[in-house]
Amino acid sequence: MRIGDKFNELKRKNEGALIAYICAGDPTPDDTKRYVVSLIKGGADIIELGLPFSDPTADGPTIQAGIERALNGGMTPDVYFKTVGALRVNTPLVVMTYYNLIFKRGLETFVKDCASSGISGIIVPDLPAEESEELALLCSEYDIDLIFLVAPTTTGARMDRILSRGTGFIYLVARLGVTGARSDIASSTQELIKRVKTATPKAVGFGISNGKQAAEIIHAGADGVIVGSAFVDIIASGKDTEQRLEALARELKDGIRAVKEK
Amino acid sequence: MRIGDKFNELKRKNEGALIAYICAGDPTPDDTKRYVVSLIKGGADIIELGLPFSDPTADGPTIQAGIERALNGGMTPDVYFKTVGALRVNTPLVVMTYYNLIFKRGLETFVKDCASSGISGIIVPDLPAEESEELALLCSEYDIDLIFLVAPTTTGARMDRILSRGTGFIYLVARLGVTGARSDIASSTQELIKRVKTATPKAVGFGISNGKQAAEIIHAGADGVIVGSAFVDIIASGKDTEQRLEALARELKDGIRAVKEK
Amino acid sequence: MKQEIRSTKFGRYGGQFVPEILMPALEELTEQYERYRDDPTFNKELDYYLRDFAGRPSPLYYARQLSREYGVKVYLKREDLVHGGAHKLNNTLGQALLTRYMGKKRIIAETGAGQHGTACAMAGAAFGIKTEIYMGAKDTQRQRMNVYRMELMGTKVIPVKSGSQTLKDAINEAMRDWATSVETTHYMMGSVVGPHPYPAMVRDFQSVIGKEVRTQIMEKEGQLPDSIVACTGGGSNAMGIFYPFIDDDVDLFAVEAGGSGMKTTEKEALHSASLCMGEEGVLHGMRTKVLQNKYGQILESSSIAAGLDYAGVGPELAYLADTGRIRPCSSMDSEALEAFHDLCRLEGIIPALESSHAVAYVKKAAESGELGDIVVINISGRGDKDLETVMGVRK
Amino acid sequence: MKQEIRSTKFGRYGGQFVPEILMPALEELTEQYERYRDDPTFNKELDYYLRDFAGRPSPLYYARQLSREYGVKVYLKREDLVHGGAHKLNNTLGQALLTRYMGKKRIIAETGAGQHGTACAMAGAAFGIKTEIYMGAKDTQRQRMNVYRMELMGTKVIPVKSGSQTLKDAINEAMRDWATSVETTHYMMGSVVGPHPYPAMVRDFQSVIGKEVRTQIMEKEGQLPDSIVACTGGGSNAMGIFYPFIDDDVDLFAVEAGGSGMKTTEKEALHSASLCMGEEGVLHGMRTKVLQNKYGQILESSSIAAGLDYAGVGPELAYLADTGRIRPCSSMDSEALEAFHDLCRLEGIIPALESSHAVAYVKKAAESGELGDIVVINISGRGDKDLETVMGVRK
Ligand SMILES: Cc1ncc(COP(=O)(O)O)c(C=O)c1O
Ligand SMILES: Cc1ncc(COP(=O)(O)O)c(C=O)c1O
Repeated sequence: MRIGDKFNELKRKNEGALIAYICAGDPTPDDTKRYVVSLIKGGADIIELGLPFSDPTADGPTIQAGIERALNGGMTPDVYFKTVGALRVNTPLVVMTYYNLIFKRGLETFVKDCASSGISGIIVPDLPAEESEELALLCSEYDIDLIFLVAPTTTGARMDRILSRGTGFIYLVARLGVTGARSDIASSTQELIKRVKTATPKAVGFGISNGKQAAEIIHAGADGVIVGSAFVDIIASGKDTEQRLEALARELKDGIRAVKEK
Repeated sequence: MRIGDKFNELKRKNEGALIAYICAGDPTPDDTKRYVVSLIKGGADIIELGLPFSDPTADGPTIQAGIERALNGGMTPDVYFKTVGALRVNTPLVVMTYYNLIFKRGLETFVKDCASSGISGIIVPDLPAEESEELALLCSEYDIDLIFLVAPTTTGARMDRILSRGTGFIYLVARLGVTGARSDIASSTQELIKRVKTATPKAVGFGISNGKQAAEIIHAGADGVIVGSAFVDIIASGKDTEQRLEALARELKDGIRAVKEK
Repeated sequence: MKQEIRSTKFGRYGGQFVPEILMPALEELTEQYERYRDDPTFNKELDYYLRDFAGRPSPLYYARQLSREYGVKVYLKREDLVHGGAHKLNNTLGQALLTRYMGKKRIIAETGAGQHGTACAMAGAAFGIKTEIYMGAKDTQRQRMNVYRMELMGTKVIPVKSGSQTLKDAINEAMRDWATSVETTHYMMGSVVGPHPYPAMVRDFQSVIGKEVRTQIMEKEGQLPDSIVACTGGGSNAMGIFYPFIDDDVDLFAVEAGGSGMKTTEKEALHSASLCMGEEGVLHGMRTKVLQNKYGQILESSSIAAGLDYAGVGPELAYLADTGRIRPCSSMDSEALEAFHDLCRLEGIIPALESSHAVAYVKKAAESGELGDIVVINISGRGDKDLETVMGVRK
Repeated sequence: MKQEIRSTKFGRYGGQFVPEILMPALEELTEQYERYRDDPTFNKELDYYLRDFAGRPSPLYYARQLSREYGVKVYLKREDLVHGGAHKLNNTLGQALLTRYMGKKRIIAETGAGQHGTACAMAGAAFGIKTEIYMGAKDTQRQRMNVYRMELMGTKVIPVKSGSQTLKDAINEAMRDWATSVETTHYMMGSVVGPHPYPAMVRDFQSVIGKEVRTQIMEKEGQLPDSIVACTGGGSNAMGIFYPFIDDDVDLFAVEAGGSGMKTTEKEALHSASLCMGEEGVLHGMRTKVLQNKYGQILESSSIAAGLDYAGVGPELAYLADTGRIRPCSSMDSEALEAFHDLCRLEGIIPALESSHAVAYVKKAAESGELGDIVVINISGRGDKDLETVMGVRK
């Protein structure tokens, strides 16, 4: 399923999207398959699957630990595409990874592998718009969304450049910082949602961990919320993982649904 | 007894002098009194009694160790003069010490104390002729011999200056080096004996430890031999000290006597 | 000769591969650096600190005994005499001064063995700017003295307990900090690596080395040297001494750490020779040559010299290697150790193990004639920090 | 201004109180030194080594933050940047060069903590002269790293196992060696102490410090400083910076180690303040002020700074103190430590604990006005060697 279609579907229901991140292969590829199912059962609308990189400078300690577990569990790009290709879900899948893995595989090969394994979008946290031209061309050729991030510090010409290039959704970085669960929503986030003027859906990530926060985000005008560390934390604890992933997804989605948008 | 008288006496007997060094107070002042007696019994003609100084840079490790024992045994200049004053011997006594102890006591006090405790001569290894004028004047005033050292490296004007200033005897340093028992007599020593042309008796020290060496020294033209470390070694061992001191003195003196001079 | 600072690339290398959140900070830094780069007041002040605080110029010393032994005329550029004991301070002074000019109130950086951290601490103290250094928790234990040194100078050392608790994690954590503090904080990069403008800026600050060499060798020899040899980790001492000669007929040798051999496994390289053995990739914000496995995962590099132990290399060096302007080469741990001993014994100079790699290369290459007659070696630092290491491998 | 080298005395201090066997060597040394002292070739060569090998001139750094804190304008003479990390090399380079000019083939010296030994080793290696250093066996264990440093530079370190196995015994043993080897060997004295000509010669070699300060302060301030402050163990860094100002209206402060208090027992002093508290005596070949008991036995001195821990002091300093030309004073261990921390934190310079005594005196004396407005402090060395010590007393 295409990301745009999902957002349109939700829009029709007057509902915000829940985008759930976990790291593929954390702690094993088979676990990931089951976790994805739990998340969707709980209400996740889009699944972001991290492809683990050895030097994840844009991630917080929680996700970094998940990445390490995945690498130790034998996750590689080859295994990744096989694992993802085997998922039989009717939910858009997004790969999140660092540029070197894409670069090393060859940009075209990587995009082709995404397409053939049923991935709808790509997020590369260390690839700013300025360096993305080649990948963007390939993505449009293979009909894959290239999703960009904007931050509270993004302004002026850069903002325009990103908005003009981003497809699928725009990933709004909730606050100055990196991924990791926090307990309140900064006013800078609200401002950022207002500042990002685009027809592309806007999803807010970084630091969201409960239904109340999710509701605030949607209330502030976002089209979706992205939650990662809170899920990875559950995986790290290793207890009743599937149930708890589903329960958190449900809590978040309930929070989102509680807001009757626009 | 004056040093000159002793040498005259020996000269009449056609005999070389044995000058024996030990460190006063090593290991206690009372021991020293008994050791002096032993040395004289064995044949020592002149006794050199070290007054221990904390930083004896001109002495070898053997004598340095004796000095440390003496200091630990409570030897001080005050105790020294008391100890020496209590010796009832008819043998010239010479004090050997470093200049700072003399300087600190006051030159005149020191020389006076020597005179009143029956000391006939002073050797100061760190007082070269150039720095000795004041002490020399006092010595002559109190009728004490100021004994100077000459070394194989002493030449020309310096040699003349020393020979003109020295009284009692001239202390010839046997070889380049410091006190400590060695086993052979260097040819430089023989040369030095020839080079030192003076009416004052010449005694050779540094490194002499047995009768054979003593004989060689006398044979080479010296008027006396000075032995220190070999005696201090015996004191260090602490076994049958008196007997062994006496025996070594006897061996040395026998060696000396075996040479029928001139 | 001077590179346009607006271009973020050296050929296809370089660029700015960083999270969006840092992009504005890099833009600001680029702008501000461009503004002050040729500013006479800025440069006068920097020169003042380089001279009076850091002790520049460092001498160019003719190593008579070493020359005789190696069979080539060897001059040593004495960065070992710079305050702190290495070339590192040239850069941190420049960046600290820029921090002040930019009106930022805080400096952060990461450090591995502690060399760059110490240089940051010195510069931070000299300018009275609050300085905080991220350091892997394991490294803080291994390098207790350097931690103490930094703390003495008022720098806060933050032990990083995530991941492998080493340099890699310190970099991540420092980046995270910067992402949340860019408005008030300058991130101090320690070598000619990272996203633009760092590679160009650090190179410029380190170029004082090469500029001095030029004057000094003209004075001593009346001509330029035939070759210049420098060890290469990130590449800052190399670029610093090379750059002012880039348009001249002088051969430039970048000596990497050959470690214990030119082999790699899935996860590790026995060396740190990214220029010689690395493949193109993207790491720490830059496109450059990187030690990586077939999937693009970064390898753990290895070297007896902590300062060379890095899986990447400055993008400008990668570019200059491709164009043939510099000659990448390497010395092994054992060769560096031998050269270390040579320099100690023959000249009374204890070089850093990093710098010893450069000396070692001269030792083995002199005979072939490829270095020409007059060689300048950059002694990037002193070896006091390495005594324990060398002692440990003594037979 | 220049002292006639033929006179062995400074007033009643100085002289040559050594065993006869060494007198000819001292005569020869005096003669040779007199011969080369003003020789243009000798001085040109020495200047070359001071510049290219040792890294001179060392900067005179205006310590802005420290000045603000202490309330007086403080300039730091940066001997900490000299090769080896202290002023010691100025002297050993001079003596090593003289050794070569005298045609001697071997250098010996004693060392306590290892600073002078290391400086000898560096100079010995630089000139390719065989170097042997006597060191108390206990000290060789306590200062393992300095022993290793010397050995790396080809110097033989001879552990002295007699007596207390410390500096005192090393001096004795080195003297014994010299007594048997004078013909081929030069004895390298590490400070302005010992018999003539050492105090004058070492002072001359160290005077490069003060000469540079004169030029530098005129450049920076257009006038001479009001006062110069230097720590004083044997007194070489003090005489080196004082001497070129001896005829000027500049107050000269010789700061001794106050240790843990100005008390003494029969055998020990809690301090090392020979100028302040010592009495006239004769030690190590010179007449000077000495810490001694009522009988003239030398006391064990004490200081947190190994380089100041000496019961005597250079005779010229004793003389200048008597005439009122220099002002002897002292800083205690605790004060030196505080000043050490000040300089680290405020300026990013880690001073030797020795030098910290000078800083500490400025800290306490500045307020009274006795130092005037412009003060030069001689930072005689860097404090890397002292980190363990400082760490040990950290609360
Ligand atoms: C003395 C020394 N040399 C060289 C290096 C390597 O860095 P670069 O390649 O940036 O000069 C380091 C790094 O810490 C160093 O300390
Ligand atoms: C750094 C430093 N400063 C001062 C001294 C004291 O010596 P002097 O008084 O001769 O300068 C030493 C002696 O080792 C030293 O290492």
